[in-house]
Amino acid sequence: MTSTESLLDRRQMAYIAAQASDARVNVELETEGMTLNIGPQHPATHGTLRIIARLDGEQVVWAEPSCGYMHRGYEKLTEVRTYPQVTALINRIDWLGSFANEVPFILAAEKLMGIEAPPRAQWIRTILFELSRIANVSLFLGDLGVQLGAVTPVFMAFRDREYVLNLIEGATGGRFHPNFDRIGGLKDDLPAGFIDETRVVMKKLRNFCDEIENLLFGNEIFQSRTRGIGVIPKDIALQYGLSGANLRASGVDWDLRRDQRLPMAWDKIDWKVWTHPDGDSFARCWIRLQEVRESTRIVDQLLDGIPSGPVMAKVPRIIKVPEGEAWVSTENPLGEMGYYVVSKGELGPFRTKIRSASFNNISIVPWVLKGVYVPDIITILASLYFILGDIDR
Amino acid sequence: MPKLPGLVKGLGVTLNTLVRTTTKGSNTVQYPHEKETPPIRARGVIALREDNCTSCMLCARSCPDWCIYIEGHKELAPPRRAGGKPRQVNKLDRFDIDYALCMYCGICVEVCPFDALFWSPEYEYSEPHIADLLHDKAKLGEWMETVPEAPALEAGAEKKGKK
Amino acid sequence: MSSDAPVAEIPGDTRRDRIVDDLRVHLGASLLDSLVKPGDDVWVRVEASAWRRAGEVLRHDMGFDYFCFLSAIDWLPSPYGKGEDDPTEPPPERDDTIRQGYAGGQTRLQLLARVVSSTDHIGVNVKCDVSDADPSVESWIPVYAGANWHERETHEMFGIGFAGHPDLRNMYLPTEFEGHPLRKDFPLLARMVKPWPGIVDVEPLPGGGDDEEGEGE
Amino acid sequence: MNALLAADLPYWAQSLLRVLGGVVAVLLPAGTIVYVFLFKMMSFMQSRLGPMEAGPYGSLQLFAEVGKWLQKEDITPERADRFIFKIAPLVVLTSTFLLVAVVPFGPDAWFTNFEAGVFYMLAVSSVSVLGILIAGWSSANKYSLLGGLRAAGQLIAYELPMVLAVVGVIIQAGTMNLQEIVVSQNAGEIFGWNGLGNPFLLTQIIGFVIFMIAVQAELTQTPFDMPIAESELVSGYMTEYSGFRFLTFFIAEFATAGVFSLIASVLFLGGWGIPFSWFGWSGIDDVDNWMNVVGPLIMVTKMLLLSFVIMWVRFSYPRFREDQLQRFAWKVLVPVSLVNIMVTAILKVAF
Repeated sequence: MTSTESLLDRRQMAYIAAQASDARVNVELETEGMTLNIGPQHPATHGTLRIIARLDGEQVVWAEPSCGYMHRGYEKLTEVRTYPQVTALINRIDWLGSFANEVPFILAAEKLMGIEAPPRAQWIRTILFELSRIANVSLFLGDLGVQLGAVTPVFMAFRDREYVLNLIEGATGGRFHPNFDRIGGLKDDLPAGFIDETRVVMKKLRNFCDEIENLLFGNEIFQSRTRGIGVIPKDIALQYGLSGANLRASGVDWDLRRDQRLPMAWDKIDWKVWTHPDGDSFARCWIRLQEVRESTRIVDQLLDGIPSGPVMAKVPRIIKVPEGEAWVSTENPLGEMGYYVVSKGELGPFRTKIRSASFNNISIVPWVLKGVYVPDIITILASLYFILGDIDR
Repeated sequence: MPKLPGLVKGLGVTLNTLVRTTTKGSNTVQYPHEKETPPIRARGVIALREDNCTSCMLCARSCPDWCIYIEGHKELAPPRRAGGKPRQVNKLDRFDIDYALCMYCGICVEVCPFDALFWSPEYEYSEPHIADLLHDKAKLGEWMETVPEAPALEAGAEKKGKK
Repeated sequence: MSSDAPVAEIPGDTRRDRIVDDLRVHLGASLLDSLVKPGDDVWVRVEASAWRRAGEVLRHDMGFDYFCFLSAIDWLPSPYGKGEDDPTEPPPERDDTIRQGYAGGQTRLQLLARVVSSTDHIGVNVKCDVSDADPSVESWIPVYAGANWHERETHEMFGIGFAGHPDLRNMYLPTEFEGHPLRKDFPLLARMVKPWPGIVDVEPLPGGGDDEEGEGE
Repeated sequence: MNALLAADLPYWAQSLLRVLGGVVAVLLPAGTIVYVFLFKMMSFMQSRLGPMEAGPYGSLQLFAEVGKWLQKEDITPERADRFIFKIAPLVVLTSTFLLVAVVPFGPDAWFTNFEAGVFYMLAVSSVSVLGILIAGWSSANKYSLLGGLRAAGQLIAYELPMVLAVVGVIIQAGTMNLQEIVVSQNAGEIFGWNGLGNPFLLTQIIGFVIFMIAVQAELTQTPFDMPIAESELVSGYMTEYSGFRFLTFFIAEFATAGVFSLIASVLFLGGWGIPFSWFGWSGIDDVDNWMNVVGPLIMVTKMLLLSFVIMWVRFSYPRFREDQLQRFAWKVLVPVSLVNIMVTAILKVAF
């Protein structure tokens, strides 16, 4: 641990020194600054994020993301909706990993009601959760290529994500917005044939990961573009509340799937949390690649051990959640996603604070973009991985 | 094994895909000419079995988007048993779903206590005019033909699937 | 660098009780109230004047180095309900007594922040009353740099000021937007512009009849 | 072509034929590359089929695209330097036409055949830089400006390795005339064995690789497409162009790819020729007349082969960063090509 930490420090020191020397050269040259407005409509922002950057030549002096182009006011909307309606709504926060959005909210409501889903429901939830992680992050891996100029990976990602979406659609009825999770369990059981199909798809996904690794991660150009770019040290990452792969890439061994007790099936199987000491863009991307692989393994193990039984606990037909407050967060594809639910014993929540991963992840952008070059803005944004719906909510 | 440079490996991946696509065919579906069958549970369009609807308003009230419009009136129906009193039943006058607003959450289908609403995987009903996306009860009734049987459940499931 | 550590045993109440005790030692009377749910979570409420001090203590002295979120709660019950009233009728009577949640409170607006320790993964929910007259506290940015955007959002949505925040511009809404949307007395216009389709009921039989409704078959 | 037709055609007709030939020689490779590689091969590499609706297997897609572009409005940004903005794509395209002028397609099938062919080729290929630079500048758009500046920096940096890579060939052939370079390759022999002629690919493999890398950079194709860089600069210097003018850039891009492939095949792969020993020819004067028909076909085959490589690399790699590219050009390519020249010169003198 200590050796890697000192390694980390050396890397950071070298990085900072390089930035400082560049800055000094620019002071000597006395060039005039320019403001570049990246977005809101820009191919690199997958969504409508706008980044205002003061440039000196091609070097960023100051950058500030400006979000809100996709603000939908979910926290306000949840206040006028009942619990089942909120589930349908929060599907749309991180639209690439929708099922994973439902789980923490449902868990929070279940916590307030003091009930727990039956084991079979927990296992199926975990399977679908990991499937949505795979669907989400595999698209990230493809998109990463596009951001760096390689057009092919994104098509491979879309090709193989399709299989996962088909699985999710087959089980839940919705490709993007499953709305399958219910307080007390699941809407329905899995359709016949799901397990065998999933096994085949998981093999395909592992193959996809190998392809991406060969095509992109092993590529020397890719490595030279991402290594040492956008280094985020551990304590800065924690201060800004980075989570998920972004945090683990900075060397923090923390995965909410492992490190908290949730009524889910993760603790019943054998899997591994990946971390990387570097904290640069490459580390973040690499962690995500490994996590997709790990997720396919998790799903495989879960398929082996689904217990039989009901998928719905005994809950009243009209759900009223008792008064109280609950916080539940899970390790979503983008990072920690949590809901702080305040209930007043009514049909719907009194207030829901949605703590989405991307909001925190992207709030570090002004810090991390200082001193980088314009092409690195794109690399860093891509590696931080955000989804606009998840920032603006 | 000597390590191949990543640049060469990358070229190998694309060439491999090229060969696979030319020999084994592509992964895309030429949509208007060939169509994929959506899964049985796919939430394509909502079908209405009018006979079952009692205009109880549950679906309209639980719709998060407020996109279901129901109007109905009460009328007298002939008694069920001979010599009984005439029954008072709800007659459905209007049942509209505005698919321009609908977000396909399926809550209405779930809450319906009388099995009047069903999901159909049919998806080809886009319209050039947004107003045409308001399906009235006749059109919703037509979708009933496309509603499939509920799928069999995976091993270990306890109850039979409802719909 | 990766580890296969088994699921860590979450320490029980003693650990969480100790958090409250430690905080009381550091903050003294500024710690107004607390609630520990064994094996679940901790809530503490501090005085507005001690808001930043609480952050410093939590981060520097107690090891809560991970900033999770910062937001606020408006405890006023919504004067508009769920927007499902019939616009033709007079609005129904609504209970407008303010009842605060865990760890109590005196004011309508309450700040809520959560910080977590990255080593033992235990979090603390910190609450703080902010007065209606002058809803303002000291910014947490010097303590947790990540509080920046969260404070901007809270300022925009609840109108709570943060002294020492460098840039309280609106994040989501236009600069000239008036009002604070997440306050309960801010109407949700989407639910006002058209009446709820659920208001309509089945028209009764002409002439009326008190028979029970027909059972569905 | 000149010698073939000079006898019975007046000068104006010759000139007309040359212009038409040039247009064909530019548009044909462009069209082929776009259809075969950009539409089809790229799609296959991405497990899809590419255009399928316009014509059988989408073969008329190209015409559909051209038709679509021609219909589009020709937008000039309000603050653009109008004249320069409008002329820029034509400058780029002109450079392509000038390039194709020296490429020999057969023993008599050439547009011009002059002694300093290689020199001329290297000179006019840099004209496109001017077009790109003024396009980037005159668009009055920051992205375009950045793209134009990047393009200028990059094209100048890669001009040098390209020149130096060709010098090896010139030393070996002993001439700067492209026609004679072709002949010297096909009439040559490898240690007394003349079954393959002596394509300079074998002796100048380093030069060939450097030349192809420089071509890739010159064409601003991935991994050197920073001037375009859709994901950062939103197509760089082309951002503000629409309709016909964008089409011109587009044609120029792919036509230049084709023409550079032709030039590379002339310099390194033996051009239009087949090893002369197969038919017992000893020099250009012995070559049969039918080579004027077969030669262009051979050229097209080689062009497709080389542009396949260019496109293959383009679809597989991510892009460099501008400073990495400059470092690569000046610290790797230039020294390596200088060493290559030195070794070639020494060996030339030695043998």
